[in-house]
Amino acid sequence: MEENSHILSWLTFTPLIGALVIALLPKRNEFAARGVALFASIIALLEAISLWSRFDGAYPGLQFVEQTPWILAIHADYFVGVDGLSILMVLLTAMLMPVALLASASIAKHVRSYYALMLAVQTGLFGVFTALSFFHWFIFWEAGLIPMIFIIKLWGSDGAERAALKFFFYTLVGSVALLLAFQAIYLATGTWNFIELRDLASGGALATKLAALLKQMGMNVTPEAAGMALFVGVFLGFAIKVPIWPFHTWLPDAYTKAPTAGSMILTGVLSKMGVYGFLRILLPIFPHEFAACATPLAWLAMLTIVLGAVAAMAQLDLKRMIAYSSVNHVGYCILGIVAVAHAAGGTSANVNWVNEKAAALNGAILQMFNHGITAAALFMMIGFIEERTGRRGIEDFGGLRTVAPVFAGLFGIAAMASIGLPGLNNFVGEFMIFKGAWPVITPMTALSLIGLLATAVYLLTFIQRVFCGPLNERWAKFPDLGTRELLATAPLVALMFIVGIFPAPFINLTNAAAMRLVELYQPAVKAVAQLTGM
Amino acid sequence: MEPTTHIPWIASRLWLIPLLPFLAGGVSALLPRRYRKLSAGLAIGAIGISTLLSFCALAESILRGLQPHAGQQWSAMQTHEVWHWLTEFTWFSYGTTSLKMGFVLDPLTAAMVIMVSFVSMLIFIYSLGYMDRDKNFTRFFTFLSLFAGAMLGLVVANNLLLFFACWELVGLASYLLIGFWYHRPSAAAAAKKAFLVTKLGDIGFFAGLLWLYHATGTLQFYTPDHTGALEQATALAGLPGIMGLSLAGTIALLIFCGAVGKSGQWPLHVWLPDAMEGPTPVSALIHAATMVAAGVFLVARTYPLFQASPQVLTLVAWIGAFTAVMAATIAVAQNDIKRILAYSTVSQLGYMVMGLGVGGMAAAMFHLLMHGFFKALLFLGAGSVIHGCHNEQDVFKMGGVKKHMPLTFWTYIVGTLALAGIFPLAGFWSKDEVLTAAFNWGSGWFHKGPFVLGCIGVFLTAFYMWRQVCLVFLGEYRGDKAKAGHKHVGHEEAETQHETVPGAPHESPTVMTVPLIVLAIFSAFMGFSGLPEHANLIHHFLNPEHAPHNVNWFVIATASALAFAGLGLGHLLYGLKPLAADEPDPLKAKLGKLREFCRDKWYWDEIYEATVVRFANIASVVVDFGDRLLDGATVGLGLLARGLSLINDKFDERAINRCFDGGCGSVRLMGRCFAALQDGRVQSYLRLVAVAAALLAFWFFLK
Amino acid sequence: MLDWTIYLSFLGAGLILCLPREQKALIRWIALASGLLGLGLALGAWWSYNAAVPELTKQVALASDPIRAAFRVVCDVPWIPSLKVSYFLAYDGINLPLVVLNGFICVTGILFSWNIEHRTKEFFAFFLALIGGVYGVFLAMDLFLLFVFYELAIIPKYFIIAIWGSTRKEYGAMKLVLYSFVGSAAALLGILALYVKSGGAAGPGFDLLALKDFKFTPEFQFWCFPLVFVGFAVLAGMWPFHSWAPTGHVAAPTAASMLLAGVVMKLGAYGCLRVGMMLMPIGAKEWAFPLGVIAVINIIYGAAVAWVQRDFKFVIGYSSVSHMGFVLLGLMTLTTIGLDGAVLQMFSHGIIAGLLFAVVGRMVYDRTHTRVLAELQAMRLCDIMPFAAVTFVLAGAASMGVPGFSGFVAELQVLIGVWRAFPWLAIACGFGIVLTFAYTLQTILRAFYGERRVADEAGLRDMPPISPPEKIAATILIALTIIVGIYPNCLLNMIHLSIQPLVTLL
Amino acid sequence: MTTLAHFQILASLLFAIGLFGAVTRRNAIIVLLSIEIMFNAANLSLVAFWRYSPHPEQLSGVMFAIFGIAISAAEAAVGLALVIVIYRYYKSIQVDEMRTLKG
Amino acid sequence: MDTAFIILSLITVGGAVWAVTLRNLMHAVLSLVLFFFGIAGFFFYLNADFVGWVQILVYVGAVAILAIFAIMLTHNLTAEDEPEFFSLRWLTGLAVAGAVGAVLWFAIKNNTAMSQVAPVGVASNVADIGRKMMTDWVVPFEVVSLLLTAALIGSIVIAMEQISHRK
Repeated sequence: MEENSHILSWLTFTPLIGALVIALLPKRNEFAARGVALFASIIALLEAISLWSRFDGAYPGLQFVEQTPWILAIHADYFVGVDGLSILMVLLTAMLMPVALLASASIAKHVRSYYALMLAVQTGLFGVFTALSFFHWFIFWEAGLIPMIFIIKLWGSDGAERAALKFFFYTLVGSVALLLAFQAIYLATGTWNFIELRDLASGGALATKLAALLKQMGMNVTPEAAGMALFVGVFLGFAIKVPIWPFHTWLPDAYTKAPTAGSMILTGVLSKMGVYGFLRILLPIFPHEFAACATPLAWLAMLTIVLGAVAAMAQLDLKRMIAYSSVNHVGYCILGIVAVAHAAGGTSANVNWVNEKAAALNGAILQMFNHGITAAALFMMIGFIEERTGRRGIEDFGGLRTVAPVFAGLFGIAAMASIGLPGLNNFVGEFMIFKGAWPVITPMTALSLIGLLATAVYLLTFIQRVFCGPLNERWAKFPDLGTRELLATAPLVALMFIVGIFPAPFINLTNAAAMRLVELYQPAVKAVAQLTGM
Repeated sequence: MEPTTHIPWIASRLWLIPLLPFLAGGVSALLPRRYRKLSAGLAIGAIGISTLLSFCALAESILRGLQPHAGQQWSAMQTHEVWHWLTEFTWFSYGTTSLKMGFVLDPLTAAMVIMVSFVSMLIFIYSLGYMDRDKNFTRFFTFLSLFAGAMLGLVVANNLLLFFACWELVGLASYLLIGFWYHRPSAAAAAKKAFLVTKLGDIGFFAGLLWLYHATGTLQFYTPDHTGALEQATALAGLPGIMGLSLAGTIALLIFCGAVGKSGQWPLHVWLPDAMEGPTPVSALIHAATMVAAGVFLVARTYPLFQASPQVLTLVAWIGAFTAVMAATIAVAQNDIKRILAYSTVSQLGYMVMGLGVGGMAAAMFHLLMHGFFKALLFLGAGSVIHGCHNEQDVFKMGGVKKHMPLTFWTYIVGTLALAGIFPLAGFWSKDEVLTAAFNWGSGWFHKGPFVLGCIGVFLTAFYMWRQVCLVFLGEYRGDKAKAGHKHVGHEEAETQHETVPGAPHESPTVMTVPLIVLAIFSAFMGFSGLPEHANLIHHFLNPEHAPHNVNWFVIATASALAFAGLGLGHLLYGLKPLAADEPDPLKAKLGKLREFCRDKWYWDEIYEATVVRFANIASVVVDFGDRLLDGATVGLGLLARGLSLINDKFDERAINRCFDGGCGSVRLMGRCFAALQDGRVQSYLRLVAVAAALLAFWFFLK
Repeated sequence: MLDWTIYLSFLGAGLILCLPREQKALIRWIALASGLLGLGLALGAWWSYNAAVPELTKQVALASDPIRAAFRVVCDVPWIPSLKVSYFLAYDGINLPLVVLNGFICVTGILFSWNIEHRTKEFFAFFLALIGGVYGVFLAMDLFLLFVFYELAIIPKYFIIAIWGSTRKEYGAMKLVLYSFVGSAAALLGILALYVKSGGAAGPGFDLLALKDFKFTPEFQFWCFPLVFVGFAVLAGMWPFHSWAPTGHVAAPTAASMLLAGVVMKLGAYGCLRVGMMLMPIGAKEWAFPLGVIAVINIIYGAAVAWVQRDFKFVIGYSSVSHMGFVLLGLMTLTTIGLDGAVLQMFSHGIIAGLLFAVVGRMVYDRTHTRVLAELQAMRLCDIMPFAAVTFVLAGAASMGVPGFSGFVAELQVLIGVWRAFPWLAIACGFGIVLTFAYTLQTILRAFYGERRVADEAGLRDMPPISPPEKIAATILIALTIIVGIYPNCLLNMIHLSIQPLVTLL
Repeated sequence: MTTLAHFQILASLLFAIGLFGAVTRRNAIIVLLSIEIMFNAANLSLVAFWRYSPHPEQLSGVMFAIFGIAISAAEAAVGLALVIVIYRYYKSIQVDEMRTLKG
Repeated sequence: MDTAFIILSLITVGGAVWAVTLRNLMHAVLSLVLFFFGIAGFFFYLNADFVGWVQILVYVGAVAILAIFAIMLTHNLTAEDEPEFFSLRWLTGLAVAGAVGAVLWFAIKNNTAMSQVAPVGVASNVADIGRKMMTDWVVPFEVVSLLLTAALIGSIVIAMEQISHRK
């Protein structure tokens, strides 16, 4: 690990610089815009790889920290750093963006704006995954959102405006709840700093401060109730972003109507912002509240998984189907995270419980990464289909494997990864989540297994209807993947295999930080367990 | 890779056996379609080396069994000791612990691995001929290699997770190969069905795996320090599980779900007959010899868990027995040559499962191994017939093939008799073992039930096999000699065949017949490795802790008698007077509705269609609708806010602005009143001024 | 030196009046020059004050009169000694940002008015006179003087709107003037009461800094505070006295809209703070909750009404009402952070509202001659004037309170203050924020990103391109909101310095 | 004895008469003349005050009267000129018809 | 109250009343001349000789003549539509004049200073007036002279302009 390097700042702002360069390019020069965008994203990727190579997975704390005072009046710092919770997300963001840009060749109008906005989104994402102070973090949280609205609206398919607005308002309601809650937290503690807040929370000082504030304000509310209210506010912010059932209804529309690359980034990384919020903010800052709410949350996670997958079965629009699949897959992450906080086994002296929870947490982080790759690949390939045929209906195709065997094969791999086939990436994450969650929240985990089956049902139906059967003569000239498309697909597919077969390097990155979080949780979990007699 | 000390080199390099086919598969996956020979060569080479290595493993194992041990008499047959050669490695670490994986070489592995690799190799070679003209020849070998790798990996795994991973991969390979002729909608549907139905069982398996992992803290079957998952089975038997079972029983039950799915046991057997949509070598390899037996192997592998829970074993036995008979009855009424064999496979798998359930693990494994040879033989024979008859699969359109394909005929006869359990072929010995185990299971009708069902199954097996032999090989050729191709094979199918010229059936090429011969030899003689009582090498090898059963003449006699009865009845109905073309099945007249019931597979598909599938569809539609409602509700909230905003706007317009305008209006009105005074006449002003001044002054003075 | 901002504006106005009316270019350049000079002076003062903030912080901490310690006196000469009125100009961290804001709005307003051809001379003269008056209000530290400038600023407003305005311009202008006068009458009553109660000429007189040390009785403060506060707040668009704002903004020409929403509304809020709250802290405390509730109504009501407007400019007009609600709410929290936020919001909203009105009035209306959103929607302006679209998107984002823009920091602080003072209102504000996003986004999408459904494609293409003065002005304002959004220290430090001692009064 | 009051009451009476004429008559010339009566009444009052004042040497009343006369002369000149103009314009000097001041 | 006062009073009041009531304009002006003389008489009576002469010169000599010229120029010797006696107009006029008169009478009556007798030896000579006019009252004097000039020119211009217009 290294201190005093500005690599994170550089990483964050590299895409933004690219976006500015694009904005300054002459209007007609679309090729240059594409080139600059790809170049900037690749530079960012190289920076991320350099970051990764210097990252010390065994160290549980923050690395590459930069902290300087920023806004004195509200004690806001510029504070960035990465640890095991975020490094994979940074890598994922860096990696998906060049791929998404490669998949954007069909963008024909407002080319410069498109690439500039995509890069702006990337900066927002990097910011979210590296920021450690709420103020700073929230800027990027919202900054990623606005360009996305325009990407959906301007380059999306029919009805994109409605979808974009729905997406926006859902997220916005969450953000506002989040913001309000954090203002109250700041009022109580005087800090925006996630790390300080975590330490305060685990030491119980947060509750004390909250109580003091309430007393000072003369409010007739118990600190527990106040803490719970704040928890609910923050939870809402992330639950909508993730999304957790029943806050998910913005998702199918947004993912479906967005342009291909937009869907890729939305599902690949943007939805991870919410999960990351759980990891970075909700879990550490609200240990007692989270532990107390863990059972209902586990049910919600289960419903997200099962209902997402079951709803996907009913979809006739391919993109919508994969969108629902995204709901389902992100639900696994939440299941793993809830397992960490759940009180079951809290009173047991068995050290095994800690390991179970560590497994669940590692699994959740890995699942974020994996789903980012897999879902992005699926959306991208549906995008290829749509570019070629202009259609997305499941009944519109048939027998495409005959004319596009390579495409069919790669799609099959991605679909199998999504189904959770061993040897491919999703399996590892899902296995760890289930492994960790099983003993902790057995009924929900067991019911969640239905999700695995349902996933197989709709994805195989997809393959059956689109790629198998007699060739639909209408698409007899359907071209197989071109070089550019192969170039975009290959890294994702390669990663599916790499993570699926050798997950150790990835888990090693996250394990120390995950373990620390789990241990941090033990007192809260114990307290709640004693209270509920688990 | 950390090999434990003092184990043979093959045991520490066991991973090579699955790895080679995997590599072959991986490389040929990247090859363009035109590299047909390279792909096939890679696949066959890899599986050949794997087979050699498997031989080494078997040899080492047998030698290990022969070695003297301290304080024990020199007797290979008497070592009551379970032994494993283990290697382990860490897949990844998490928390303070790590997930270890490993490979095990023990008798079970050794026996299974040689069967799998050997049969695979033969079928690979056979496929060279069978798939010769297929344009996706390269892909076929890719998938076959993938399958072989996964299957071998499953066999050598010392870890339930690794086992599960390979288990899923064989499922994938099965899916890919059933759907190999993807342009046929039926094939694509069958592939999906196979994957999903087995996946259903796998969900249970996965749950059991998770539970086992939590309960024991490891997924290794065996560990050097004897803390493996299976080695803790006794401890688990003391813990509570669900539904009144012990924890061990619960986990065993869940794991058995996986076996039910993969091994085509009732109620998840429905996929296996449909899987015959795949090319015949695939049916032979995956859906007869190896993969479907993996379920049985899984139970055998995790047998300590099952042993810890008698209730689960009982359930296993009954499911096996029921499946054996049910599938046999269905097989009786089928017309498709491959479907008959498929139901036969289901039935035989039922025997194996029954064997497991009644405590005869070694017997079940023995039957598994033997079944692997003779069922592969039968399928390949059937493939050869289909090949020879220009893709005809309906047995009523065959007949008299004996004349044209003598080699196929004779090998097929060997397979048939072996399957029927005719002395001294392999099937006789293995089925006898299973039935003996069932017979010895316990007393009372409940415990004798599986045995009785097994006996019925023996009769039915012999009957439907002989029916098939008669219909296919005897009599005259009933097919349309002038017509090439097959009615339910599309025109593209034609290119998978050698010749499309019309004409009589013909013998298959050497590359296909050699495997038939080899398999026939094995089917005929392998049974001697499992003679009853002390000569039961297999039993001693696989299950040294339990003594083999004594010879039970009652069982032998009953089974043999029933088998002969079945053959006789078959010959009576079909052999004596060969059917003419378009003549209906004699059974139709004799059994009537019952035959229809059997022909329609007991309506299982329809039942599932009406229940499970419909439920899933309805559920998905309901959930989707619920989502739309939810969406509508949120949109409604937005509209509500908008409505309130409109009200606000009206308020602004009607109340606030009107107040202002009204205020201004009243001021103006007042102004108008005063303006009336201002009539423009100077004198009026003057008057006003005067009066005002007067009043002012008056007021001033008064003050 | 800062008093020269006032003189320069009036001098500029006078000089322009002396020029022949045909010399339009010269008139514009003179106006711009005087605006720039004023801005330069304001920025110079800002620079030196900002540099002195650490030093001043120490002095303030030690001073016996910390509020006065934060001040820098520009000039202080007796004016009407018999009434104890003096010509007293001074600035601290509260009014200095507003002076700077006025400078920027002046310069950009002139740039956005570059195309005015109708009675150019009078327009710029009135404009500069108005600017001078506003400078005067912000700088005056003598109540009498403050009031004189306050009234002085009303007159040119009327003429600018009534002569150069558009929709219902006489109505709008008259409404504005009436509201202003009624408000200022109430305020004047309060001011006179303050003067009399404090002893008239024998007491501290009209000197704000001296008056603040006079302890008015609580009973007096209880009735006088709302008089003064509401009197000033009418100009800040306080509900239900807000209705002049949308009408006035809509009727006004671009530069005047910018100035109205950008600066004039701040005059009211500034008066509330400086006169109402500083002089009558007890009254402020008594009235904090009801006025806070009204401020929240402002926020939600303004946003809700803006959401359903059909006229582009009305949306922005009501948005100003909504945003000023944040200022008033921040003031009513009576906490340091809330007041910090309120003052910053004054600055921030000044910039943003200026930008929004510039886009609506100058860039869009002057070219399309329509402000009906449905008609604009059919034009899909993002293809025709991308610069305007991007500007409006950025301005809209800033207006929504997207982090990274100045509005966010300000509203964040206000809301923290609200949490401290009235937690339940904070949740209500949440709804307000959602509504703000709703109308802003809807407006952005409708005005610029609709579906092209216009038959007259050529007519669209023939629109004049965005001119350099517009681009320069828009860039200045965008840069400002981003700079303040990312580095709010540049203003917050001085605001905080001056607010802190003020809050100790409360 | 003639007291100051006599003069003042007389002046008041004359003033009232003048006022009566000014508000009653319609002819502009008569109205003007009525105003002259009021002027004279005022002058009379002023001179009377002077006569009875404690400091007659300051001559204030006289001075006022002289100035008043001067001003009323000017007024009469202008007024009558206006009357002529009005007559030309309206063909009438009826004050009732002049209503441009109406609000 | 002596005889002179009574006579003068009767002349002035009578002149005034006739002036405001007579319908014939010329008669009204002549009554006014009578009134002017009466006032002049009062001035003499009050020892303000100079003012008296001025009164005669200005009013009788200038104003009355001007009025007569005006009447003749407007060809309007009789006011045709003058209000009848006891019309509403008369009554309001009476009321207004009465009210003002009453207030003045009331004020005079309640003032004790009004009952004083005229001091002896009070007189104004022209020299004193001239001196005063050039010292203490010089500014008003100048202003009034300016005013007179302006009025002179103004009235000429007003009348001229209209004449030139008519051409």
